[in-house]
Amino acid sequence: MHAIATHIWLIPLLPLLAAGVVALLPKRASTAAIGLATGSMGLALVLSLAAFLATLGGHADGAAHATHIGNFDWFRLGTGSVRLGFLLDPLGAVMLVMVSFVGLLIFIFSIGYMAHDPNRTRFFCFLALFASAMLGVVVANSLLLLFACWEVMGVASYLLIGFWYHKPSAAVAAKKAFLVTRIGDIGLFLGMLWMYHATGTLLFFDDGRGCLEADALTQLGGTAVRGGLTAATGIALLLLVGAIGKSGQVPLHVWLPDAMEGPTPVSALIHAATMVAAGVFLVARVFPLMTGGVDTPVGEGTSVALQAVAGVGALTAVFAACLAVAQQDIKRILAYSTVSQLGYMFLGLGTGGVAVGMFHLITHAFFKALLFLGAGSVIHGCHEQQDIRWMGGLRRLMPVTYATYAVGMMALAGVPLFFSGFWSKDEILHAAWSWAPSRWPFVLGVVGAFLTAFYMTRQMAEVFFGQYRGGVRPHVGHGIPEATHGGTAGGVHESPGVMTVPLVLLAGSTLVLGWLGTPAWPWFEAYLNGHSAHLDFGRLAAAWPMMLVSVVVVALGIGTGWWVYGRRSRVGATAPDPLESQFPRIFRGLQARLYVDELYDATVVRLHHVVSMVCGWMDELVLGGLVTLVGLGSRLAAFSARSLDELLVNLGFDAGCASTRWGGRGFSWLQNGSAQRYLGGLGLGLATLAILVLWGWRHG
Amino acid sequence: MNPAQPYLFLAAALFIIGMAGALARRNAILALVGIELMLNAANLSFVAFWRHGPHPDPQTGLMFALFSIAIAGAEAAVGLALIIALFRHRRSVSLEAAESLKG
Amino acid sequence: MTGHWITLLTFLPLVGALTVAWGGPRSGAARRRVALLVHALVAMSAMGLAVAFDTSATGMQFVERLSWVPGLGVEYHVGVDGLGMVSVLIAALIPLLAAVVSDRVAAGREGVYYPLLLLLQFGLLGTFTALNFFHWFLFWELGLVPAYLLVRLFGGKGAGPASFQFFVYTMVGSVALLLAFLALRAAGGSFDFLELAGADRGGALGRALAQRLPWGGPDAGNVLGWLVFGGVLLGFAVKVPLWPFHTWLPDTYTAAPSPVTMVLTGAMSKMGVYGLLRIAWPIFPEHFAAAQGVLVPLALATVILPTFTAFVQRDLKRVLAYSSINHLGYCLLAVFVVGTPGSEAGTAAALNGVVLQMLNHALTAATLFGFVEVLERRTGGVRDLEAFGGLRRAAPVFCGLMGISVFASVGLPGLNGFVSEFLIFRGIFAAAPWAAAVASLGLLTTAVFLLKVMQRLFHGELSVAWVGFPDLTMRERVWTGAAVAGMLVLGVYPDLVLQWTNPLVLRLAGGN
Amino acid sequence: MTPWFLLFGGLVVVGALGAMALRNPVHCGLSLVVTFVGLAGTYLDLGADFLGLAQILVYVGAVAILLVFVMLLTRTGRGESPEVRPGGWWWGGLVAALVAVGLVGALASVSGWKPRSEPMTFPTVRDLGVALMTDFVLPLQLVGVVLTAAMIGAAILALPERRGGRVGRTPKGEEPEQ
Repeated sequence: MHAIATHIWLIPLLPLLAAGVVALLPKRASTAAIGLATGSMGLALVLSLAAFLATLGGHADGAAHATHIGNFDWFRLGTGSVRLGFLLDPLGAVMLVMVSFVGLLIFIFSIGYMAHDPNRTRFFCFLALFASAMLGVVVANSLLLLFACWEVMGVASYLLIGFWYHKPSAAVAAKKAFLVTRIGDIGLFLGMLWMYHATGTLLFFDDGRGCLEADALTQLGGTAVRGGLTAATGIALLLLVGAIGKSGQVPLHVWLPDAMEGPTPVSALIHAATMVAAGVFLVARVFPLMTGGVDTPVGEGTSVALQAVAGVGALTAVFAACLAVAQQDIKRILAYSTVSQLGYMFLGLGTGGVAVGMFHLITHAFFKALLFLGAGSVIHGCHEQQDIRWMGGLRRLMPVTYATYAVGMMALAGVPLFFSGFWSKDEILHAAWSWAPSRWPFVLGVVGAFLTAFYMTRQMAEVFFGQYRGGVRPHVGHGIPEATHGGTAGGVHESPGVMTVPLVLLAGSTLVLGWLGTPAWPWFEAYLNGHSAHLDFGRLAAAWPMMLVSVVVVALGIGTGWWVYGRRSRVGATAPDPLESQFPRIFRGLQARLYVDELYDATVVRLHHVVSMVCGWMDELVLGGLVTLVGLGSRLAAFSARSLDELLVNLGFDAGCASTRWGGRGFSWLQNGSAQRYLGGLGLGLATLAILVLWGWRHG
Repeated sequence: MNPAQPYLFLAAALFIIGMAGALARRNAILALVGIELMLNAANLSFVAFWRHGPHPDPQTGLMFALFSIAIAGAEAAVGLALIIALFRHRRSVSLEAAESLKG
Repeated sequence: MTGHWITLLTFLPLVGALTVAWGGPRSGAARRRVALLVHALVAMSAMGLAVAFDTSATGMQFVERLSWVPGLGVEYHVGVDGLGMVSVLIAALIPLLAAVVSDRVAAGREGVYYPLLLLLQFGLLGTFTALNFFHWFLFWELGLVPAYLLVRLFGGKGAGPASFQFFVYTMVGSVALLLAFLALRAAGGSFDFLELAGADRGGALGRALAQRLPWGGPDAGNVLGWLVFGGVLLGFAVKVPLWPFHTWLPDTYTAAPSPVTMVLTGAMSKMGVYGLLRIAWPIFPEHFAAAQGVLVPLALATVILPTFTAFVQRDLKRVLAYSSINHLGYCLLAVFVVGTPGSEAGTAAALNGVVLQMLNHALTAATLFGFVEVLERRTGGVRDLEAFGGLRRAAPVFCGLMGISVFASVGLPGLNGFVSEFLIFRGIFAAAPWAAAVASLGLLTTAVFLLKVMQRLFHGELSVAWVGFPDLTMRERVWTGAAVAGMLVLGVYPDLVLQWTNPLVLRLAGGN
Repeated sequence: MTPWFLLFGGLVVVGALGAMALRNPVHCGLSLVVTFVGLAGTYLDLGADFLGLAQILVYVGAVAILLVFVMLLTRTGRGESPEVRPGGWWWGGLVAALVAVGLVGALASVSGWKPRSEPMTFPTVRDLGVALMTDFVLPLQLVGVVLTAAMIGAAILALPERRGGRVGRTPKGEEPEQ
C-alpha cells in the first residue's frame, strides 16, 4: 500500500501526459488520441482503486489516520522554499474513485457521441486535461497546488463549454463560466494568501506543521481580526467564496445552466457530476478550518463559517429547485437540479460534517451522471431536440434509456430504501433537524426535497409518457438540418450499446451505493473518520421519524407532479404548461430564472462597461486635455493682451504717437543701416564715458 | 608701475586697432575680424587681472575668459553664416550692400 | 570570476550594427542574415553567462572595474547579480525574437532597421550591466534614440506624433534623473550604484545637499531630499509606466511596428523596473516608505484602470498595450508596498516576484505582440477586433498557441505568469492586505478583457473575408512554439530563475 | 616686462595691424593667426596654460580657419572694389583715437595698486574641470545652450533657402545680378 501512497501523483500525471501528447498529435490521428486519453484514464482508475484499497487497509491496521503525504520543494524563496505535496486519505481516495470512474465513463461515452466531430482529437485533449486537473485537486496536499489544479480545471471547462466555438452562444457561455467562477477564485486566492501569511505554509498536512493541523489551527483560531471574527473564520469564508463559485451556489450560480452549451452529455456531465463537486470537496478538505479552528465533534459545528456554508446551501437548494420547475430544456432542468443538489451538499457539510456532505456528493455523482447520460441518449435519439415539450412517449421507443432514467429520477427524488439518493438526502435532513443554531435550513431542505420530487416527476411525465410530439421540429435551430422523419415516432430510436452500457452500469451503482451509508450501517462515515463500522439496526429505529417525514415529502412531491402532469398528458408541443396556465406570472418569472442574469447585466456588467468607458475617456482626455488646455491658455493670453492694447490706445496713447512720429523722423537719420556708423557711435560713447569717468575720478 | 599694466596697455592697443579696422574696412568679414580683435583684447584684460589682480579667487577670471572664448566661437559662427547669407543675396560682402535696413 | 565577458556581450551588438550598416553585406537578405546571426550570438553569449553564473554568491559577478575620470568618480564599472542576470537575458532574447519576425517591417530598408535594432540592444545591455551612473546614463539615453527612430521611421499611422510624445515623455524623465543624480553627486555621494545604496539613511542626503547648496531655508534639506527622490522616481515611473504617466504608451505601442513593440514592451519597459530595484529602492528606502500613501494608490490605479480601458479598445495592439501597463503595475505595486517593514518573508516573496514578473511579462507580452505581427502580415495590417471571428476554424495552431499565451497573461497556473503574480500578491498581502484585495480586482478584469479578445478573434462564425487565412508557417511554429515552451517551463519550474534572484533578494530584504 | 612679453606683445600688435591694414583679405586672415598665436603666448606667459591652449584651439584652429574659408567662399569674379571705404581711415582713426585717449588716460591714472596678499596658486586642468562641473555648472549648461542655438542658427542661415519661399526677404529691384 505504501507503493501507491508514495506514487499517488501518478494518478493526475497520467491524464496530463496523455493531454500533452494528444495536443501535439495531428488532427487526423484521432484514434491514437482516443486510445491514449481513454487508456490513461483507465490506468488512473486502476490506480485509484488501488489507492482506495490501500486506505481500506489503513484502518484495518488500526492506524488512527490513514493519511499518507508526500511533500517536496517547488522553488526556493527567501530563507525557505515553497513546498507542494500530495496526499492520500479516505476523503481523497473516495473522490479519486468517483472521479476516475465517472471520468472513464465520460471518455467511453464520448467515443460514441463525438464519433463524427472533426475536432475530436482536440476534444479528447481537453477532456484529459480536465480529468488531470480534477484528480490533481483531489490529491493535492497544498492549497497552492489545489488552487493551480482548480484554475486549470476552470480553463479546461472553458475550452469544453466553448468547444463548438462557432456557436456564439457557446463562446459567450464559456466566457461567462470562466469569469463567474473566477470571481470565486479570487476569494480563494485571497484566502490562500491570508493563510500563507498567517501560517507560513500552504501544506495541509506536514507532520504537525501543516495549516490544517492543530498548531496552525489553534493559532488561526486565536487571532482576532475585527468584528469579533478570527483569522480562521476570515480565511474560511474567503475559501467558501471560491467553493461557491465553482459549485454554482447562489449568488454565483448563473454560469452553470449556461454551461450546458457544451457538447451535450459530456460537458454537461462534467459540469454536473465532477467539476462542480470540487467546491464541495474543497469545503470538506478544509473542514477543520471551517469549524473555526476548534476541533468540535461533528454535528455541533456552529462556527460562523459553517453557518455560512449551511445558509448558502439551504438557500441554493430551494432557489435552484424553484427554477428547475419551470424549465423546458431537459439539460437545463438537470443543471438546476444539480445546483440544488449541490446546495444540499453544502447544507450537509454545514450541519452534519464531512461525511454527510460527501456521502451525498458521491451518490449524487453517480445518479446525476446517469441522468445526464440518459438525457444525452434522449437528445441523441430525438435528433438533437432538447425541449421536453417536443418529446413524449419515449417510454416505448427507448426502453433501456427509460428504465435507467427512471432509476436516476427516483434516486434524485429520494424514493426510499432502494435508491441511494434517499439515504444521503435523509442524512442531510436529519443533520439539519438536529442543528442547533436554526431550524430554517431544515425547513428549506424539506421544501427543496418536495420541489425536487415534483420537477423530476414533471420531467419524466413530459419526456417518457404520453404521445411523441416531435413530428415537426419547432425551429430549424442550431445544428445540422434535419433529415426527413419516417413515421409517427419521427425516427426516434434507442441509442447504441456504447451509450447504453454506461447507463446500465451507473444505474446499478446507484442502487447499490445507498447501502454504504444507512443509519444502520454508517460505513461511509466510519471510513472517512478512520474507524470501522458496525451493523446496528437500533440506530435505524432512532432515525425513523425523520425517514418518515422524508418519505411523506417525497410522496407528496411525486403525487403532485403526477397529478399535474402525468394524469392527463400534454396534447401538443405548443400547449401551455399546466402550471403556466394556473400561475402565469410566477411561472414566467421562474422560467426567466427570476431575472438574476438580467439583474447582473444591469448592475455588475453595466457598471463594468461604464467604468471602462470612463477610463477610456479619461485617457483620451488626459491626452487631448493637455493640448486643449495649452490652446485655451494661449487664447486667453491673446485676448487679455488685446484688451490691454485697446485700453491703452483709448487712454490717449495716440497722442503720444504723434510726437514719437516727429521724433522718429529725426532719429531715422541716425538709423541709416550702416553697421559701421553704429559701431562708431558706440566707440564715441565709450570714449566719452571713459573721459568722463577719468575726469570724475580726478576730481571726485 | 604695477605688473598688470603692460598687459593692459597691450590690450588697449589691440582694442583700438580692432576698432579702427572694424570702422574703416568695407569688407564685412574684416569688420568681423576687427570685432574679434576687440573681444580678444577684453579677454587679455581678464587674464591679466586674474594673474595680477588683488582678488585671491584662483579661478573666476579664467572662467570668464573661457566662457568668453566659447561665446566668441558662437558669435563667429553666426556672424559668418550671416555673411554667407548676405553674399548669397547680394553677391557681395561689402557692408554697404547691407544698408537696406535704414529708417 | 574575471574576464571581459560583459563588455564583450555589450559591445557585440554595436559591432553588429556597424557591420550591418556599413560593413560587408549589401543585399537586404544578407543584412538580415548577418543581423540575425549577431542577435543569436548575443543570445548565446547571454545564455553562457547564465550558465556560468554562480547561484550561491550574493554579490556582483563578472565584475569589471576601470578608472575613467577618477576626479569625478566616473568609472567603467559593470557586473551582474540575479536582477542583472534576468535583465540581461531579457535584453538578449527579446530583440532576437523581434528580429526573427521583422522581415516584413524591415523589407527594403534592412540597412537602417537592423542596425537600429542592434543599437537598441546595445543600449539595453549596457543599461542592465552598468554599475556607475555615468555610463549607465549614457546607455539609458542611447537606447532611447534608436527606439525613437524605429517608431518614427517604421511606424504605421500616427507614428510621428506618437514617437514624438514617446521621446518627450521619456526625455523629461531622463532629465529629471540626470538632475537628481547631479544633485546626488554634489551631495558628496558617488556615481557608483553599490556605494550609493543606503546613502540616504536618515535623510543624510538631503542634509548634505543643503550644506552644499547654500540657498534655501533651514528645512531645505528635507525639501531637497524629496526633490531628488521625486526626480529619480519620475525618471523610472515614466518608463514603466506609472499611472498617470502612461498616456504615451498606448499610442507608441500602437503606432510602432509590432516587432519594435515587442522590444519596447518586452525589454525597454523593464528598464524602469530595473532602475527602481537597482537604483531608487536601495538609495531611498525611507522616502519610499514615507511616500506610500501616494504611491500605493497610484500603483493600484496602474493595476486596475488600464484593464477597464483595455475593455473598450478595438485595436488589438491597444488592448495588449493596456494589458502591459497592468502587468507591470504589479511590479510597481510590489516595489512600493514592501517599502514598509513588513515580514521579511513577504518582502523576499515580493521582490522575487517582481524580478520573475519582469521576465515573465517580457516573454508573454513580446510573444503576444509577435502574434499580432503574424496576424498583421496575413491581414495587411487589420487589427480591429470587430473585423474578426472564428479564426480557430481557419488557423487552429495559431489560435491554440496564441490562446496559451493569452492564458499565460491571464495568470493561469502552470504557465509563467501565475508564479510571479502569486509571489507578488504574497508579498503585498504581508504588508498591506487591503492593497492585495483591491489589486485582486485587476486579476478579474484582466481576464474579462483578454477573454473578450479571444472571443472576438477566435470564436463565432468565420467571416468570409478570412476564409483563406493561412495557419502558422513552419518558421513561425518554431519561434512561437519555443516561446510557449518557455512559458510552460517557467510556470512549472520557476526555480530556474529564482535560484539567481533569491540570494540577491535576501540581501536586499535583509539590508532594508 | 619679460622678454616673452615683449616678443608676444610685438607679435600681437604687428599681427593686428596687418589684419586690419593689408589689402588682400586672405593675407588679413593669416595675419590674424599671428595675432592669435601671440595672444596665446601671452596667456602662457601669464600662467594660464589651459586658456592659452584653448586660444590656439578655438581661435587658430576654428575661427581663423572659418574666416579664411568664408573669404574664399565669397570671392566674386569681379574686380576688387576698394577695400577701404572712402574716408574710412579718417573716421575710424578719429573714433579710435578718442577711445585711445580715454583708455590710456584711464590706465595711466591708476595708482595705489595693491599687491597680492598671498602667493598665486595656479589651477590645474583638473581643478578647472571640477569647478566647471560644480560651481560653474549653470553657466556651463547655458553656454551649451547658446552654442547649440548658434550652431542650429548658423546652419539654417547658411543653408540654401527654399525656392519660392519667403517673398520679401530681398526687396524689389535689389535682386542680385546674375
